[in-house]
Amino acid sequence: MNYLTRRLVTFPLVMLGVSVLVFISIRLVPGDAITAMLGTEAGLLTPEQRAALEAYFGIDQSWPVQYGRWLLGALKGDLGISVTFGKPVLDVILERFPLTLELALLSMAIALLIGLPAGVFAATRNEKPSDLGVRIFAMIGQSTPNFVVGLLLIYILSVGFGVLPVMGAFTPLFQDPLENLGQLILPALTLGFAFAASVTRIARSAMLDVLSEDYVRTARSKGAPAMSVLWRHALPNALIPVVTLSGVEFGYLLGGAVIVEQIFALPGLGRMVLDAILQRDYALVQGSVLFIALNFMIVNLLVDLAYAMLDPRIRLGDR
Amino acid sequence: MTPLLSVSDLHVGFGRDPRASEIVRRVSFDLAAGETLAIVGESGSGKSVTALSINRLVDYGGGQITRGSIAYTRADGRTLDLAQASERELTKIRGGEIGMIFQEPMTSLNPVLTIGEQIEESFRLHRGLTGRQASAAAKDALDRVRIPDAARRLKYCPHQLSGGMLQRVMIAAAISCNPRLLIADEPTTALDVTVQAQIMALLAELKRETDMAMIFITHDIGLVAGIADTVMVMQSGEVVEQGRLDTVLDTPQHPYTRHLLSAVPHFEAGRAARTDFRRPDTPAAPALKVEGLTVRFPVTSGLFRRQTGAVHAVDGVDFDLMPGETLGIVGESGSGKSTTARAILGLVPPTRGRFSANTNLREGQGSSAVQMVFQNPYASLNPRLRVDSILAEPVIAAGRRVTAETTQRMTQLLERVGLPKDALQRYPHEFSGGQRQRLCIARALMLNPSVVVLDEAVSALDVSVQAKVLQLLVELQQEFGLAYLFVSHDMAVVERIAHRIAVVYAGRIVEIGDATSILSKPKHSYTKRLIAAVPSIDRRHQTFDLDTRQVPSLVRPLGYEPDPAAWQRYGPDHKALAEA
Amino acid sequence: MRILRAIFTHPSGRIGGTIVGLYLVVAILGALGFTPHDPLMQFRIDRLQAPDAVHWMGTDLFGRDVASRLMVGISQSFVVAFASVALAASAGVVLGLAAAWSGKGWDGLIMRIMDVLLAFPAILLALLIIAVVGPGTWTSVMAIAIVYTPIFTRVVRGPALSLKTRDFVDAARTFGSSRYYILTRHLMLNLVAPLTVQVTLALAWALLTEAGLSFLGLGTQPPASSLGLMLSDSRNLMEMAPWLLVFPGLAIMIGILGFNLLGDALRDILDPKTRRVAA
Amino acid sequence: MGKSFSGKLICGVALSVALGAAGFAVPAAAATLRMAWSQDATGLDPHKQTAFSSLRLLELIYEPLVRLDDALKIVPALAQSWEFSQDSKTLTFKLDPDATFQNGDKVTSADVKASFERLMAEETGAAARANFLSIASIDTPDETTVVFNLSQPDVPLLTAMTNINAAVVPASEIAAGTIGTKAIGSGPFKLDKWEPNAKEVLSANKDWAGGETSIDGIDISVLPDETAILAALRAKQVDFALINDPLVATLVPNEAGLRLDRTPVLNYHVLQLNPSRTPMTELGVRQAISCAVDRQDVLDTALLGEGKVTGPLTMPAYAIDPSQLFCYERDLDKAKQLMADAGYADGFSATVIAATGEPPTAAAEAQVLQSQLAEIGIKLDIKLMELNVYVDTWLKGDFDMAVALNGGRADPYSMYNRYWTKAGNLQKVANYIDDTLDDLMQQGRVESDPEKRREIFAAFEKHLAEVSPWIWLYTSYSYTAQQNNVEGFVPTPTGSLFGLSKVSVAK
Repeated sequence: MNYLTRRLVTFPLVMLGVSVLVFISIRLVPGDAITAMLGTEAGLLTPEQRAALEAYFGIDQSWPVQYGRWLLGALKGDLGISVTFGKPVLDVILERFPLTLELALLSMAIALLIGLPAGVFAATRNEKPSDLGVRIFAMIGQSTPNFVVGLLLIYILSVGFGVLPVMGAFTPLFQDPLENLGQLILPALTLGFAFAASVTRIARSAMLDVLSEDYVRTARSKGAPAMSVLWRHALPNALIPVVTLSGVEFGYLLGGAVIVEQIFALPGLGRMVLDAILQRDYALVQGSVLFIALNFMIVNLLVDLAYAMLDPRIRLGDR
Repeated sequence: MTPLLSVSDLHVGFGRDPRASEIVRRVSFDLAAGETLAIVGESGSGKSVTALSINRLVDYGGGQITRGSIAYTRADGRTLDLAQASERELTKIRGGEIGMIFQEPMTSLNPVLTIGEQIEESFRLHRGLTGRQASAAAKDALDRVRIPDAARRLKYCPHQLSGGMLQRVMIAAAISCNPRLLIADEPTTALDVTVQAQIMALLAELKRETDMAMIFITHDIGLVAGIADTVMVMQSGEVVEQGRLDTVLDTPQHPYTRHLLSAVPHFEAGRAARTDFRRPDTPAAPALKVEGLTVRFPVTSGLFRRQTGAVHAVDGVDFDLMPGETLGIVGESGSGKSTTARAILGLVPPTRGRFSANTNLREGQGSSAVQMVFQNPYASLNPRLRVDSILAEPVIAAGRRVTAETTQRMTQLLERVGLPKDALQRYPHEFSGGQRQRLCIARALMLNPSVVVLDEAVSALDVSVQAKVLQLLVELQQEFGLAYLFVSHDMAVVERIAHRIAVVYAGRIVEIGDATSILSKPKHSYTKRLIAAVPSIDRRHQTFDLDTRQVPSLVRPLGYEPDPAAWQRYGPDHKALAEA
Repeated sequence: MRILRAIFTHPSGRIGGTIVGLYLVVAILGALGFTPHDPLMQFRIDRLQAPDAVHWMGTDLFGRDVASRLMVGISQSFVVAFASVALAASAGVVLGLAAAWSGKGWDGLIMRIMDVLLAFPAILLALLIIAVVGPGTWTSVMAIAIVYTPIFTRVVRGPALSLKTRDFVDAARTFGSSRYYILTRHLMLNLVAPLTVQVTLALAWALLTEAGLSFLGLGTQPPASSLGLMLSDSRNLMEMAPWLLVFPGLAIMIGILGFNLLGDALRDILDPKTRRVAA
Repeated sequence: MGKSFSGKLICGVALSVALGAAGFAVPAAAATLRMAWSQDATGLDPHKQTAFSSLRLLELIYEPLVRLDDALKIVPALAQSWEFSQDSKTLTFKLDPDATFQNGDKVTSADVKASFERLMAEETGAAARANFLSIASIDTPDETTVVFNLSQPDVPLLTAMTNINAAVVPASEIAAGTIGTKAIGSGPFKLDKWEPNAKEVLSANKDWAGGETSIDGIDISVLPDETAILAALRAKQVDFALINDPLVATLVPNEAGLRLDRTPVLNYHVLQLNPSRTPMTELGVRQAISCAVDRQDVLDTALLGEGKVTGPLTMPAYAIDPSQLFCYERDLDKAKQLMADAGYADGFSATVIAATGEPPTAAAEAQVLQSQLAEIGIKLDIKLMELNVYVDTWLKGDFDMAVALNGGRADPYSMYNRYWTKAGNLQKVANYIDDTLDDLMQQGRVESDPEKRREIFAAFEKHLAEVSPWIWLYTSYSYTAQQNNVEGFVPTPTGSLFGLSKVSVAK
C-alpha cells in the first residue's frame, strides 16, 4: 500500500506536466479557433471583428494568464466550455467516454478470450507445427495496420453480404444492448485482432518461462496432472506480463482509438480529440487530454493492484 | 526379497538426438525399502539427471531415457518399469509413491500459492481429501516436519518464510502421502550450515519413523556419512564406484573416489589449520586495521519515509591483519560478514569506524592497496568484455596508461594463476567456473595490492576445484606476502586457509583468535553450535539434534546502541565475547 | 558474426532474418535508384493499369509504376523506422542510464517526465508535434522518436538498475573506475542484448505508426512514397484498383512479420533465461 | 487439452457473431430521410459560420430574404418581392406575411433589421460583413416592408443576400444572446438534436411558410470516411449522402439501386501563384506556368475527369469559353520561350502548399502539377498541411504557390472583390493588382444592365487569365448519392441542400 500511496502522490505532478505540455503544444500549432471556424473567410475580418472573436473564444489574453485561469477552473472541476459543442468540456467528455470505455473493454475481452488460450496452448506445443501456426497467426495480427483490417471488414460485409452495423451512432448499452453490441462488434474485432495477437505472444513466452521454473517441476513431482500444472501452477505466474500488456493497451484504448473510430464513424473520445485539435477547440483538447492521461494513470494503478492480487510477494511485501 | 527399485543400464540423453548426446550412461543400482542411497558427484556428473529419470521428470527438461529399465515394485507387489510407464501411471506414482525435494527451496515452491494450498494439493491428488480435511492433513504434515505454529503458517506465502523453513515445507509436501521412496536432490546445498544440520536431522528422524527409502544426491561426501547406507560415486555421467557406505569411505577403490576423499577440504576440527605464519612478537604495522566498523541501514516507514529504525548489519567490528596473514571471517547468511568486507572496499558507506590499509589513502575510496575477489565468478566478470580489457580495468582506473609493460604483467599473472596464454583474447564465458575465479584473482593482483579481500571466493566452485584454488591462494600469499581477509560460511574451507579466525554473529564478532585454537576449542556458544553442525566423514552415523532457533532480528529502534563488547581471553591469541 | 550464425540456426530467426535481409536489399536498391521504372515518372496515359508484364504490380492514379514505388517506399519506410528507433533508443539509453545511475531526485524527475509523455495519448502527441513543425520525413521521425523515448527509457532503466548492483560493477568500484568507464563498459555493453530485442520490436511498431500517420495525412509527403502513404492513398481506389492496396499491404505485413520473427529469435538467442528453455 | 481450447474459442466467436448479427440494422422505409456526410457543421450561428459544411446544415433551418434556384436565378424566400430604386441606392423588400419562426413568432421587418444590424456590428465578428458594407441604414415602414438605404449603388448586394450568412434570425434571440447555441430559424426543418461530429436530428417544420415537406425529418450521421458512406449506402443504411471525393463518387453508379447526382459547382480549383515572390513577380514566368499546365490532364488524372476546365469566372451567366483565354491550350514551346525571355531558361525551385484532404484531390493535383511544371524546369516541392495550418499560412500569404479550392459566387463582383480590387481584404493573399482589374471591378459593381455587366466581366476575365496571377484550373461537381426510392431532390450549383425540402421517400 505504501508503494501505491506514493504513486498517488506523483499523480498531480504528472497531471500538471501533461496539462502544461498540452496547453503549450496546442497553441504552438498554427491557426486558431477563428481560422478553424471561418477558414479563408477569416481574411475578411476587420481588426475589431478579430478582437471581438478572440475575446469570444477566450484567446485574447497572454498564455500565462490563460493557463492560470484554466488551471484554477480545472482545480475546481471546471474544465471550461467547448466552443464547438457550446457545452462544458466535462459534459462533452463524459458523453463520449462510455463508448470509448465499452469499446476498450470489449476489445480487451476479445483479446484475452482468444489470446490467452492460444498463447498457453502454443507454449505447451513449443516449437511444434501447431505452435508455429499460432505464432504466425499472432504475428499477422500484429503486423496488419488496423485501418486495413477495418476497411476490409467494412468492404467485405457491405459488398459481400450487404449488411453492416449501424455506423455513426452510439446506443448506450443499457438502452438497447443488442443494438449497442451490433454497433461496437466490428470496431472491437478490429482492435481486438491486433490486441489478441500481442496477448498470444506475451502469454506464450511468459508460459514458456514459467514452465521451466523449479516450482512447476515440484508440482509435477507431486503428481499434479498436466492441466493442473498448466492452469493452477503456471498460469497465475505467467499472468503478470499479460496483465502489464493488457494494462498498457487498455490504457491506450481509453485514449480513444482514433483511426478505428474514424473508419467506423464512432463518436468516441479519440475522434473527439482529433476533431477538437482540427477545430482548435483549446478547452476541449486540454480537458480531454488531461482526462485521457488520468485514465491512463488510473489503469496503471489498477495494473499495480492486479499485480498485488496475483503475486503475494507484492501484496505482502512493501516495495 | 525384490528390491524396491532396481535400475539397470540406464542411459539418458538430451536434445534433438538424445542417443548422440547422452548425459548418463550405464547406470545400474538396487535400492531396498527403507534404505538410503547417496549419489555423490560434482556438477555435470549426471547425478541429478539420474534422480530425475526415476520419476521421469527428466522428460520435461528435454531429456529422454534412451536405454535401460527402472523396475519399481509397487505397494501391491507388482513391478512396473518406470522407463516405459505412461504419463497417466506416472502421475499416480509421483507424489503418491515417490516424493521428491529439490536444491533451491526458495524457487521450488510456487510463489503465488500459500504453503497450505501447496501441501494440500498432494492430499487432494492422492488421498482424495478436500476442504477442511485437506487443511487438517496439511497442518499435521507441517507438524511432522516440526514447524512451530503450523496452523497459522499454512496461510503464509513462500516469500514470508526463511530458506530452512521452506525446505521443511518442501519435505512436508513430499512426504505427505507417505511415499515409499524419497528423492532428495542436494536438499541442503543452498542453506546455512546450522540449517543444513537441522534438515539432515529431520530427514534422519523421518527415516527412522517410517519405512521410507531415500535417494540422497549431494556433492559433499561428508554430508552423507551420517545418513546413507550405500554410496554411489558418479563422474561424467557414469558410475565409478558403488558399495556400502563404510566400504567406500574406508577403502575407496576408484582414483576419483580417493581424490574426493583426500583432496577435497573436509573439516578436521583445527587439525588441518595452517601453521606457516606467526604473528611477530613486537608490534608491527598491520596491512589492514579496522576499528569500530559499524554499518547501519535506515529502516523507513510511512508516506514520507521517515526513518523509524536501523538494521545494524555490522556493529563495532575491530580487527587487524598482518602482511602475509589470513584472517578468516566466519558466519552464516545475514551475520554481516559480507557487509564488513564490502564496507572495507567502500562499496557500502560505513556509519562509523575507521580502517586503514598501510598506504595513506582516503577512507571509503577503493584503493589499489586493497583488492577484492567476489563469490560468484560468473557475476563478477563483465560477460561482454574480453579478458585483456578486464585485466586492464584496474590499471585504467588507477589513472595509468595501458602499456606493453601492463600487457606483460597480464600474461605473467595469467600464467601464474594457471591459465593458458591465449586467454587474453577470449571472453569470460569461454572459461569454467574455476578458471574464472583464477581470472578474478589475477585481476585483483594487477595492482600489487597488500590486502586481498576474498568474499566466499571458493564457495561457488566444485569441491575438487575448491581445493586447487585454495592451493593457488596459499602459494600466491607466500610469493607476494599478501594479507587475506577470507570471508566464508564453510568451516572446512576456512580451516585450510586461515591463520586466524573471527566468528561473526548478528553483526558482531563473537570470537576471534588463532585458527587452531578456535576450531579445536570453541568457547562462545554460537561458535560451538556452528562447529557442531559441520558435517564430516569422521562423524559417520552420527545424528544431529533438531534445533529450531532463528537468527535474531538485526532491526533496532532509532538511536539504539549496543553494549560495549566485554571480552574474555582464553589464550595468547583467542578471545570470545562474554555471554550472559 | 557469431550472432548472424545464431540467427540463421534459429527456426524463426531464419525466416525473420531472411525477410529483413531481403527488405534491406530491396530498400538499398530502391534508394540507389535500381528500380524497374522511375518511381516518380507519371505515365498518365497508363493510369490505373492492372499488373502486367511491364508493370508487375500495376500502375497508380498517375500511371506511376507501383513496383518501383514499392521499392522506394520500403526504403523510405525503413529510413523513418530506423532513424526514429535509433533516436528513441539513444535518448532512452542516455535518460535511462542517467535515471538509474543518479537515483533519487534525478531518477524521479526523469521518470516523471517520461510518465507525462507516456500518459499523453501517443497518436495525439505525434499529431501535435507534426502540426507544430509541419509534416515531413524528419518530423515523422522526430514524432515517432519522442513517442518511443519513454518506452526505451524504461527498457534501459530497469536492467540498468539491476546491472548497477551486479558484482562486476561492484568490482569496478573497488578499483575506483570512473563513472564514465562503468557506464559505458559495464552498463551499456550489457544493455545491448535487451536493447537489440526491443529495437527490432520497436522497428515493427514504427513501421505501423508511420503507416497510421500517413493514413491521417501526416507522414511522408508526396510524391515520395512510403508503405503507409501508398496504403492510405489507395483506400479510396480499393475497388477500382485493388492492386494498389494489396501489394503495399502485403509488403508492410511481411516486413513487420520479419522484424517480429527476428525480434523473437534475438530474444531467444540473447536472453540466457530463454536459452535455458531451449536446452 | 487442445480440445477444450478450441471449444472455448469457437464458442466465443459464435457468440460474438450471433450478437453482432442481431444488432445489424434492417433497412427501414420510414418517412425520415437517413442521410450521411463526412464533414459536419462547425457551429450554428448563421451569421458567423462560413464553412460549406455548416452552411449546408443552416440552409435547412434558416432562411435568407432571397435565394438562388438551380439556374442561379434569384427567387423569393422570406421576401415575396423586392426592387431596386432607380438610382440603385435603395433596395426594398416585401416579406411573406405567413413567415414564422420555429418558436411561433412572426417574421417581421424588425427581425430583418436586427439581423442585418447584428451582421454588420463589428463585435459580432461576422466575416460576411464585408459583402454588405454599402448598407448605410435600414428602414422598417411596416411589419412586412424593409428598406435598405445604400451608400453607393451595389448591384451584387442582392446576390450576396442569398447567402445563408444573411439569414434572418429572431430579434428576441439576438437580444437573449442565444444565436449560435439555439437554432431557431424560419426554414423547412427544425434542429432537434446536434452532437457535433456525430449526428444531427432534424424534424419537419409544420408551420413553414414555404409549404409542406414530404418527409418527417432528416437523421444525419457524420461518417468521416467516405468509403464508409459508400458501404452504408450499399447496405441500405443511408438513403441520401453527400460525397466529396470523386474517386468514391464514381463508384456509386455501379451499384444497382443507387443513384448519383452531380452538379457543376461555382467553386474552382486553382493553382495560386504568389506574384510578390520572385520569380513569380515576372509576368513571363507566370504566363509560362499557365502555358505549361495542361488543365484537362490534371482534371483527368486527379479527378478522373470529373469536372470542367474553367476560367476565373465559373457562373454560367458570365463564364466565357475557356478556349478564348490566354494559353488554355497547353503550349510547352511557348512556355519555355517565356521562361527563357524572363531569364529563367533553367527553371527554378518553389514550394507549393496544399491542404490534406481539403479538397480530397489536393495532393493528387499538386503531384500532377509538379510533374507538368517539371517539364519547363520548375522544381516544385509539395508541402501538405493540416487544413487550419494551411489556412493560417494562406492568409499570411506565406507561400510560393498554393493548390486551392476557392469558393465561387453567383455574382462575379462578390466572388472576386476581395482579391482583385485595390481595397480587397485578401489583397495580401492575392498579391497582385493592376489598374485594369480594379477599374473593371468598380464598373461591374455599379452597372445594373445585365448585358453591359457581362461585357465588363468578360474583359475582366480575359485580362485576369492573361496576367496569370493564378492559374485557374477547373470546376468540379458536387455529388449527392441516394437510394432509388428517394425522389424529388434538385441540386444547385451552390451546393445547397435546400432541395431536401421537396424530397420524398417512396415506400
